[in-house]
Amino acid sequence: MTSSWQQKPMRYTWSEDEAMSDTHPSLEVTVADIQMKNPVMTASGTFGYGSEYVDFIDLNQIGAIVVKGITSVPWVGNAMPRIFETPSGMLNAIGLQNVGVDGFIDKKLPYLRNFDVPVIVNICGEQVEEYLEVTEKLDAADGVAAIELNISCPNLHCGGMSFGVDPKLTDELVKGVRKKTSLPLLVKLSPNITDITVIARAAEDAGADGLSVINTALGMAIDINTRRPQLANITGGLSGPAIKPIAVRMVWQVYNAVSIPIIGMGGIMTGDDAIEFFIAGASAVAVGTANFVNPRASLDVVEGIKEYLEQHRLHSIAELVGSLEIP
Amino acid sequence: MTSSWQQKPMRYTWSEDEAMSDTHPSLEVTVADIQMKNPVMTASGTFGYGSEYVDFIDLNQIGAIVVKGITSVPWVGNAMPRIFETPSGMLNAIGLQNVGVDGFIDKKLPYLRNFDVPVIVNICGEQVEEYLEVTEKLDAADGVAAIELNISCPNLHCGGMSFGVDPKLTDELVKGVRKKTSLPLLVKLSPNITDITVIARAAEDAGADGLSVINTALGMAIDINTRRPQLANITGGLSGPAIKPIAVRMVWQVYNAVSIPIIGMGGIMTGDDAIEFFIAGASAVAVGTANFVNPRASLDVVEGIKEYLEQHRLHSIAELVGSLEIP
Amino acid sequence: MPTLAKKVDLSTEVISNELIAENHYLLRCSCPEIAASTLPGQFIHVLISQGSGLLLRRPFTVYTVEDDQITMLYQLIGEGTNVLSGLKCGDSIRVLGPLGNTFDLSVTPNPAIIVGGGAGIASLMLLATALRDADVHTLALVGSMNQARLLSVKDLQAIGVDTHIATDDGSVGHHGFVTELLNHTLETRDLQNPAIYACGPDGMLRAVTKIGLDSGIPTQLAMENRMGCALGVCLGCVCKVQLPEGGFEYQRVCTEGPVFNAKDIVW
Amino acid sequence: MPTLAKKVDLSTEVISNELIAENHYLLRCSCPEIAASTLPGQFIHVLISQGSGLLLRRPFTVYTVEDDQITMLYQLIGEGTNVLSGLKCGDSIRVLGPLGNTFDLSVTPNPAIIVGGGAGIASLMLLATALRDADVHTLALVGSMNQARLLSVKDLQAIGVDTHIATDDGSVGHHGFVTELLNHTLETRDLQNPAIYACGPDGMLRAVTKIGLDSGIPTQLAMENRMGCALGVCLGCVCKVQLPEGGFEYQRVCTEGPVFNAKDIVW
Ligand SMILES: Cc1cc2nc3c(=O)[nH]c(=O)nc-3n(C[C@H](O)[C@H](O)[C@H](O)COP(=O)(O)OP(=O)(O)OC[C@H]3O[C@@H](n4cnc5c(N)ncnc54)[C@H](O)[C@@H]3O)c2cc1C
Ligand SMILES: Cc1cc2nc3c(=O)[nH]c(=O)nc-3n(C[C@H](O)[C@H](O)[C@H](O)COP(=O)(O)OP(=O)(O)OC[C@H]3O[C@@H](n4cnc5c(N)ncnc54)[C@H](O)[C@@H]3O)c2cc1C
Ligand SMILES: Cc1cc2nc3c(=O)[nH]c(=O)nc-3n(C[C@H](O)[C@H](O)[C@H](O)COP(=O)(O)O)c2cc1C
Ligand SMILES: Cc1cc2nc3c(=O)[nH]c(=O)nc-3n(C[C@H](O)[C@H](O)[C@H](O)COP(=O)(O)O)c2cc1C
Ligand code: FES
Ligand code: FES
Repeated sequence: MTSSWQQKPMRYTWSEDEAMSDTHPSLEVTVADIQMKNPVMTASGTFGYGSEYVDFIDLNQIGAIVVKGITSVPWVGNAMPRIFETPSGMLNAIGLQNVGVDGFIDKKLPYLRNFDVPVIVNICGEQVEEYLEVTEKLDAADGVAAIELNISCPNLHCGGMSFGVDPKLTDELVKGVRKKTSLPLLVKLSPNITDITVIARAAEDAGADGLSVINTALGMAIDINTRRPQLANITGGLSGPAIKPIAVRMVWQVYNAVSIPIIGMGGIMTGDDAIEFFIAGASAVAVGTANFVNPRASLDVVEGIKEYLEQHRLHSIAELVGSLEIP
Repeated sequence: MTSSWQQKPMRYTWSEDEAMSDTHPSLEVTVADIQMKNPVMTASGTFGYGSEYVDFIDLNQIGAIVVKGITSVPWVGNAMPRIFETPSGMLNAIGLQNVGVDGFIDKKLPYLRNFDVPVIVNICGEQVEEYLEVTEKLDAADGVAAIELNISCPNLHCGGMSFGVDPKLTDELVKGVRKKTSLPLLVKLSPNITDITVIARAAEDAGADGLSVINTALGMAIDINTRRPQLANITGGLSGPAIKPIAVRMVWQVYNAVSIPIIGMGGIMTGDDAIEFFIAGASAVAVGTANFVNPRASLDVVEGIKEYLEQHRLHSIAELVGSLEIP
Repeated sequence: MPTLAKKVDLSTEVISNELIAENHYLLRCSCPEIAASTLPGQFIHVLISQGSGLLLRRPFTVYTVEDDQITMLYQLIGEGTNVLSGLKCGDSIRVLGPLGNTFDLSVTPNPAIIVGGGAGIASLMLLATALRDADVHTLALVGSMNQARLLSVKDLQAIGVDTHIATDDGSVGHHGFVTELLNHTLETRDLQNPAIYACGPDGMLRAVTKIGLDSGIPTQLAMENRMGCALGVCLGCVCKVQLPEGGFEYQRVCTEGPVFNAKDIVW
Repeated sequence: MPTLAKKVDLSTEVISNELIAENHYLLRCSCPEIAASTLPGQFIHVLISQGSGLLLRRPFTVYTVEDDQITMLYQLIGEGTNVLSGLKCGDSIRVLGPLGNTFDLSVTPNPAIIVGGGAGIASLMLLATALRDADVHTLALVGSMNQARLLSVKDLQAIGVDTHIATDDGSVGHHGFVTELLNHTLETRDLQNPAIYACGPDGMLRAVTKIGLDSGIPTQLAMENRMGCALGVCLGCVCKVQLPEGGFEYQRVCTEGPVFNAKDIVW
């Protein structure tokens, strides 16, 4: 499938465009100033650096690639075991194993520049300074479309999630990063919180251009034979269809609290799942764990969205965003 | 299965008891002063008032029956639809439809008094005063073994969950109820919170005898064809295996934060699931959504626990509680 | 109202599971206890696949009872019925039942008018059989989307019920709604003591209710709703019922229903 | 190291799925692309049932390749393999592969000593076949719990591999661990240029590693770990690997492995 975006001549006026899109809905969206052929991103940590999937999909057809969380220096990651399957979900405690920002810019980014797809870099750190350092380097690099600030990683002992549950820390961090870059800035929120709208508003007020909702839910599993945790890190992040109802609820709450766009994620396996997030208030979605089950998942979701739009005679995603009808 | 408790002559000394239990582990537990033949309760709202299950199980064989949430006056409940299935889970927004405390005492409690099983009454309200009124009436009634204070119902517009996410309100409510009764007092905690240990400690300090962990997680689902919420209440509580990893994590966190016993629940379908909760720190467990799938679920869980104890040559649940080994 | 039998939950094997009309299947299994005691309108709660992401059971009316066997006639709707339709002879399912109340036949109707829309007719087949057994004159009005999806006509005719058809596309029978057939029947025939028994989509049931109320004919509806427990404890399956003393309450389709008096339902 | 083939993800039908030893099954399916390019030690990632509560795929080594078909030999462990064992001819599964690296055969061993514990032998069968094809003298040491669970001995003998058995209960072959057989072989035979290739439980692999290191024999291990993606992106499947420059890093069993040099693994 090539998206209608690639075929649409620029001279079309609005009305011609409208007429046309009766049969060819436009999947194109611009979210937080990131122009995308379609509203489907890959979720950070579930798509590597893109190259791992080229046997299965044409990266040019994805809305945007969000790469694995990057830190100021390479991180070795947590001990094993790091993942565990749970009913309709999985726990992970990878511990942000990554090549570091320099390694990313030198070794990973050049490959991604070969494609015509926005690359969004997910960044993390234990201290504000680390986030700032990474941001400065990415701002200077060629081929970064946006930064996604991970303030919600459940697998870091300090930093990470602690930012994501404290509006003051969120404010400080987002303001700091905001000063270091003019790239679109997404802030990724944690579901492990009493009221997600407090952090959402703090991030918006501090200058975020968009919000990624949600990161994984903190969970735990135990091997009853050894009586040890199933993850070396004891707890880990729960992802997959199991958390979809929580994610949809949070997208809806955040949509009603802020006016910047939302990237919805959490358990999206199909186009229909994505539509639920749009109706709840997401302007784009990200596909995470589904990539592990089906390497073509992100494009299958694109296809499913397109079919839904066609069936329902909708012209664009915008008509769906936040369209929840409360009887 | 008849539990070993019923067969154990009282004259046995400790050492004889020990020797015997090599082959017959004791499932008997006393949790928050509630004496139970085994550590398996039914979760509030998933077992009605017991009578609904008598075609399938002998109520005398359950550890304790926790009845549907009771309020000061009868509640009509939420509009339909009230439930929706999600991957490995379900959403509910019943809205505490119940006969009210007087109706419960008059019409439901007499039936339950026919059985030799502790009856724990889950209570809820919108105002502190309502909780107090219900408590006073239950304290005076015959056949109530304990009160479970529901400060975590996600389906009430005011009251309910708002208590469960605010340590000051929790303190006020638990202290108030504590003064009205000498019955064992369990406080049921909400998972929809940043740090569950804050509320757990507040409840403990205010005089709770035990903690029920967890109530349902707030979720939402949307019908993509009508664009309406799948529940009339818009959001609802997520239960079932999907939330088990979150529940186990919270039991473990609470276990490390308080010294009163914990009743663990959230997605328990089998004896093995229950064992996970014991190892995480629960002294007893409750079986909820599983009752809908398998009307014998609670007794199947008892049976599974017994088999595990036998296989692992354990004499009692106590040996398991909080026995998580961190390598 | 007859007393209800003890409920059982048993594991059984699929005997056959066949496509009998476009999008509709008939599943047969052996359930002696349930076969022995099911009353018209009662249903079973079926655990399709244990340990799958599909957590809850699915409710279906018992379509027919033959010796130790029961059948259910079901429409493909979503994931549950999709998995169900893939079951083969020998595969196992768990069946909980018999559940719910039954039709009120305390006043013998003449004629009994059965109105089924789509798969709704499946909930009325045991009733038709009971009426035949009681020598009650019975008319059946069967509505469906088109001829390919038409259900139960032969089964009804086989037990001697005077059966009329309506299809949305006119491919067979009356071209239009089954409620139009009902109106037509009431207008053109001289009926002594008629009673209506209906099951089908909400829109149809509302229309039938209006016809029944307007013409003063006793009308019973077999209602549907999403079910959790099907045993009366989760309160998930309720419908809104008017109280004689005024006001309303939510009653459980699985316990107070599935059969309700049409005049009591608040839509 | 041979270059790796393009990976594919395809839906295919089970051709056969048989119990071949207590607790162990052999599943055969047609996967021309995978059959054409799988190297010894490589594995497939199998989606057992779509839309079930079992979210992730399950990894299995390709056991044999015959024309367009591949087989996998698997042990019943938990829910995934349990569901898998229920699949019948004609049921569909999705297969992603070929995945991972292969054994390093850059120096021709003489003899090649294959050491398999339990289902671990399944990961070494294609290697045995490749060695036979390359006329490498090969010994196989096969360990199992007991005779009933013994795997692959006939398959190995059928391709002319000199095969020795150890069982935990002595019901057949050497009474004891397969590592004792390995020690015995090294002590009693005069081996020119031996190399060890092992797969099995962690305890066995650690013992094999010690034997290999102590005796200076090049030793390769086929490692296992829980897998998410099997494509190198989730970093869930890592094992701890010593770096030449000191220190260690976590390497992915699905990408840098499953075959590792035993001397590099940090246990
Ligand atoms: C008392 C009763 C008797 C019924 N008898 C029959 C029958 O004889 N033949 C038949 O074809 N259908 C019958 N139904 C409807 C049948 O239960 C649903 O079509 C079926 O549950 C759909 O499941 P699904 O997984 O395919 O659909 P999905 O839409 O994927 O199901 C999602 C959830 O919604 C519920 N659901 C969806 N539609 C309905 C519905 N109409 N009623 C109740 N729950 C629903 C499912 O049970 C499930 O929990 C009956 C329903 C009730 C309540
Ligand atoms: C590269 C590789 C090749 C393998 N080849 C074979 C083979 O040829 N034959 C064979 O019998 N087994 C093989 N295994 C092991 C096999 O993958 C597991 O036995 C299987 O995944 C168990 O799944 P389950 O659902 O039955 O067990 P459960 O214990 O219920 O599974 C729970 C989770 O743990 C994972 N898991 C459990 N045991 C293992 C294990 N030993 N290795 C990796 N993941 C595990 C499962 O994949 C699942 O995600 C291989 C593993 C790897 C990594
Ligand atoms: C293995 C794994 C690794 C992840 N790594 C990151 C990460 O580095 N940074 C981040 O912000 N989120 C990370 N996530 C969270 C996902 O991006 C996503 O927010 C979450 O998994 C919910 O979506 P899903 O249910 O579709 O997977 C990771 C998730 C998984 C499963
Ligand atoms: C239909 C339904 C109704 C419930 N009603 C109540 C209630 O009245 N009071 C309460 O404290 N918890 C109620 N709960 C929550 C359960 O008691 C339990 O805490 C939760 O469902 C998690 O356990 P489970 O996953 O085993 O169901 C209800 C749950 C369900 C599914
Ligand atoms: S389905 Fe639970 S009360 Fe009816
Ligand atoms: S399984 Fe995901 S990196 Fe190996």
